[in-house]
Amino acid sequence: MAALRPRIATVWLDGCSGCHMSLLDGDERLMELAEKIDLVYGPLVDTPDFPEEVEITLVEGGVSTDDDIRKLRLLRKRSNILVSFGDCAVTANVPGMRNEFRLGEVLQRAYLENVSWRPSIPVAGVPVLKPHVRPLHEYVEVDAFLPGCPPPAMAIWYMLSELIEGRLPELGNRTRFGA
Amino acid sequence: MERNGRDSSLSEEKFAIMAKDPRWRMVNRTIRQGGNQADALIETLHAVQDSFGFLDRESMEYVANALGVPFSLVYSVATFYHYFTLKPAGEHTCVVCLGTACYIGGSQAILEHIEEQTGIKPGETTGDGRFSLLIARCFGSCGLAPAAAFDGQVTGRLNPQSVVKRIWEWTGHDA
Amino acid sequence: MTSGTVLPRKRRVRPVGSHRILTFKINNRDVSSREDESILAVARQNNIYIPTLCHLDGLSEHGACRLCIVEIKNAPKLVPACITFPQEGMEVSTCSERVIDYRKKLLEMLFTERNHVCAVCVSNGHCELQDLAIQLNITHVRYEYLYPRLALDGSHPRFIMDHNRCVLCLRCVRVCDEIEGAHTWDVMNRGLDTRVITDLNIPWGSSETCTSCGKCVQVCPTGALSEKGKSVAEMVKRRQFLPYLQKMRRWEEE
Amino acid sequence: MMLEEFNQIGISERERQQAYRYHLRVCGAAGCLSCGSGELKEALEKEVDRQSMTGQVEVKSVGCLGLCTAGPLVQVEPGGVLYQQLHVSDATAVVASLASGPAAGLCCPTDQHFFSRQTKIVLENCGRIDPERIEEYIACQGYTALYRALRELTPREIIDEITASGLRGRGGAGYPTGLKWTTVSKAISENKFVICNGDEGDPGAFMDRSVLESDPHRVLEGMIIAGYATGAHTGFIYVRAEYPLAVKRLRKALSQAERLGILGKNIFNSGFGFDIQVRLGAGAFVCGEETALIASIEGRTGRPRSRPPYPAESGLKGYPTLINNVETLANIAPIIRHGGDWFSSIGTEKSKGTKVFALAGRVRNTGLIEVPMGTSLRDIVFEIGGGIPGNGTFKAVQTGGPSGGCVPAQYLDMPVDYESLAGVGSIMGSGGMIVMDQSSCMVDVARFFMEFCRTESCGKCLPCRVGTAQIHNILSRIASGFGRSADLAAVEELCDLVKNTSLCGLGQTAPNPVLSTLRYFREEYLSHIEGKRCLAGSCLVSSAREVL
Repeated sequence: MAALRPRIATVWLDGCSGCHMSLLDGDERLMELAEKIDLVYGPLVDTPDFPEEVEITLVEGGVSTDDDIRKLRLLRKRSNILVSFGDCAVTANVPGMRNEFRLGEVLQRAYLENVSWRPSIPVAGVPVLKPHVRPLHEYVEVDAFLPGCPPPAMAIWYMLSELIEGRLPELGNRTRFGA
Repeated sequence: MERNGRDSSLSEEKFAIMAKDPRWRMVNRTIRQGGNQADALIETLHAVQDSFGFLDRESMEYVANALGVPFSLVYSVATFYHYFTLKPAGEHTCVVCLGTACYIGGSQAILEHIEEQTGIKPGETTGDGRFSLLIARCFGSCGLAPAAAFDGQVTGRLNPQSVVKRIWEWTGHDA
Repeated sequence: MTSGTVLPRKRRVRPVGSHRILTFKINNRDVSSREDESILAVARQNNIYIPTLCHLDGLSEHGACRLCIVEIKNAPKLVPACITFPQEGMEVSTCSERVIDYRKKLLEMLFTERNHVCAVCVSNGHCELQDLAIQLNITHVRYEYLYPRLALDGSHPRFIMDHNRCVLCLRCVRVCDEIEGAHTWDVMNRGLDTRVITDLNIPWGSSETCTSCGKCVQVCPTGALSEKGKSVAEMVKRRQFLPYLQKMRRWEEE
Repeated sequence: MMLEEFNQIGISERERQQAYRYHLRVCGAAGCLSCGSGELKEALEKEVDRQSMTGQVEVKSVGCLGLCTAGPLVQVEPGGVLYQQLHVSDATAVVASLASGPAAGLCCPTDQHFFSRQTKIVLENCGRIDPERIEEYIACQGYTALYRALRELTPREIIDEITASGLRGRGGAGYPTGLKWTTVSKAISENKFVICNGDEGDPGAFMDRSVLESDPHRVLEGMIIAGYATGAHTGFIYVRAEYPLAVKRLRKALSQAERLGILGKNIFNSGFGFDIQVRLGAGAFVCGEETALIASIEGRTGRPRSRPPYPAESGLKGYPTLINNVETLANIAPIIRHGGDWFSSIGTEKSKGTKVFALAGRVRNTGLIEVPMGTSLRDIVFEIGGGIPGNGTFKAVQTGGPSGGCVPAQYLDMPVDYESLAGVGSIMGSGGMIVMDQSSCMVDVARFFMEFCRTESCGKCLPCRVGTAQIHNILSRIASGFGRSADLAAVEELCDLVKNTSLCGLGQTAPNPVLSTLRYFREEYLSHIEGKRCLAGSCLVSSAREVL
């Protein structure tokens, strides 16, 4: 009865994709998981647009551009449960390390000072950076937080199993900031 | 918290030279009156600021040695209290009162107008060293709000234009 | 009480160094204590957990982090267990809903103050702040991060000071003053601008008063003070020397 | 000094004054000085010489005449005619008027409620005596209370008198003064201290400054009596360095009192000795807190420590210490002179005596006033204060500074005392009273006070250090139009946290201005958040389309 399987999406904002890697670290459990869920959207799936109705969405990464905010708002509207997935989503973490500097300085450092071949700050075709990278919950309501850099595969597994069973899991004792 | 002067040869030397400096007389008097005790630290820093206008590294070292208190403690006190300044002020100063009555009376607008016209923020001095802008928490001249002190003289019932005019008289207005 | 009080003819004097013993309740458990023992000390003796951060056995109490707050029956305000002393018949609660709620909020607030990026911190996995977050079950921070711009002082040949990780517990200031006796550390400014400093706010490496004993590094609960050469998650603090040194210093004084 | 000798000082002073036909009292308090009363006094002296009235007219500088808004002020005795907003050029007319009758154009009507509704105990000598001459203070019964206390009363009797008077601390919290004195007097210690807290840090308050500038000896007298009653022999007066005139006059008063033997060893041959030192503050509001004040007098940073032990048990240098505010100590001499029962006959059931207020803001008569406890806010703002200038409408009175709150119009008829103010979410505080009209935005006022607390927080305890900054950030966001609908709940939650977990009074009361404005002016907050509009029109509310 495939129709009863919960539709799950994963999203990758400003992060390193390490959290997605950790998800894949579930090894043989992934097979088990695949039987229980429908993965409808994400970097692991070839779907261009975020689907209309999603049961659970895991969002990796902090919010650093207007584009991110737009995406986040849309997926919030279309998801029943939104999970802040990993430290970047929960605290802004490493991407947020630029927050104490002015944006101009950051771009200068990254694209001019540290580049030897045709240094230039990209403007066309890239989303405009916000002055600060911020955690998801400063923009939208978040239902569950799974900190960790990355969150351990076991914790992800536990969280998903609970969510699939319709329970909001207690995660504080399964992972931690920076784990 | 009683400590003896510290045995740093460098500081010891400096200490001896400064002890003879006539500018330190008033400071030394305060130190003596306080019985060379650590609890006279604030009084002593007041005395230093009165005679030099600000507290520099050397003077803080001197005070630390004279009273036998740790350097870090002197710096801690000097930066905790906002009356003390570690930078020399400009030739002229304007202190804008930001007490409640003055704030209600529009001192924020005065401050913003000065910032706009002089290009400096509170705590800063103009490039030519002629003028420093400062803010105060309350002069207690609330009856005359909004008030500001021009070179220490409190003047009340000000408006942005009148204040900036006073400042131009000092700095000259290149308009 | 201005009239009618008569001084007793003979003051009852207790032997020097003796203290009254009293009984009171922690979490509905009867406990007994000397009057000069803090609620925190008594709780620890009875294996009752109260989270702490600025407190460290062997140093004077600072009473500033407020994480050890407890509730006392019929007292309007919450009090820090480290600097509050029991009274006969007092009823203390260390884990009421109200206490837990405030503790969590306080710790979250602490996370917003500086740039605590655990993932890239030398103390990751060995950090008291991180541990507290786990113990208090904190999965995210409700308040806005302040993202202050802070410096890192690497001028000392052996140690590093990173203000991004500092929680202003002032253990470094206290250990340097009380145990090492150098008072190289103190704090400058006030409010949110408070920073620990060495001497007259000079680079640590050029301090003439620092003995490079490293006690400050070992007592620091986070990665604010660390040894050079340590990479992410490699900094493990050793501070077993502290209660011993404190005892020896006291013995010296007596 | 013997009684005859002491009485003689007063008698000669009165004789000296009676030799003049006229007295011109020029206000020499900081307010009028900054409007040029110094130059005015010189001009008047010259004019007296020019009109050949030397020897007939005494021109003297006196303390605050009260109506700061109309400065510089000059009062003429006999007759009591008050001249206002004088210019140096008016000197001729003023001196000429002594013989010819009041110069009409310059008069300030003295039959207005500003003067008639006041009851002066603390300010009885303000505007009457030259604060820089101890003789004038003595001629007005100064130091007679001290003489009586030292020679006729036991410490116990003095404390009983203070307790009977019902006097409560005028620094803000209203702790019973008699009880405080009793506690310190009971402490057994070889050394005790009396501290006068003159660290008037509330922005918008200048009562203590005015008392110290206008009648410094009254405070000294109160301190010496306090020392005798509690068994202390050393006193400290902690004054803000921002009040140079008060410091100068205090130092002068101290040296005069020492010269006459009123300070020092064996005062009035009683065997009791007392010394007073002035200590300067250096710009830290938190030093008004007792333990921070003590730390500051000990030369350290003014970071409070946890109480107990209270200073009455372990204060300055670990010794029992009595800390009273300037106004509290200024009430002591009159209580000893007239008795505790007299004092307790003034005021309300739980708040006795009078209270000095610094009336400022959007009110016609700004200045220093003293009214019996229990006077209604309406009387203070509309009768004494003369109402709102222009076509303004009253919105609120802010009392208690950064620890207090805004009292809205619905409580105008409330009697002003400790309990009623606390009941409506404010506090008596030290006596700053800022009147606000429709042009004041309450969100901005709350933000202003939170900004104050944020910069004045000593930084020791976490909730005050970070909490005030967090609250301030949200308030700024609301004021500039970027508020979110969840912000009000977040602010209230933060306020609750800071209030309940901070170490000292600064943090514990810092949320008060926010909470009281949220309570009475919630619609203003909502209008900023939802309507992106400032009802008072004072905030630069962004017409932000997308609110992030």
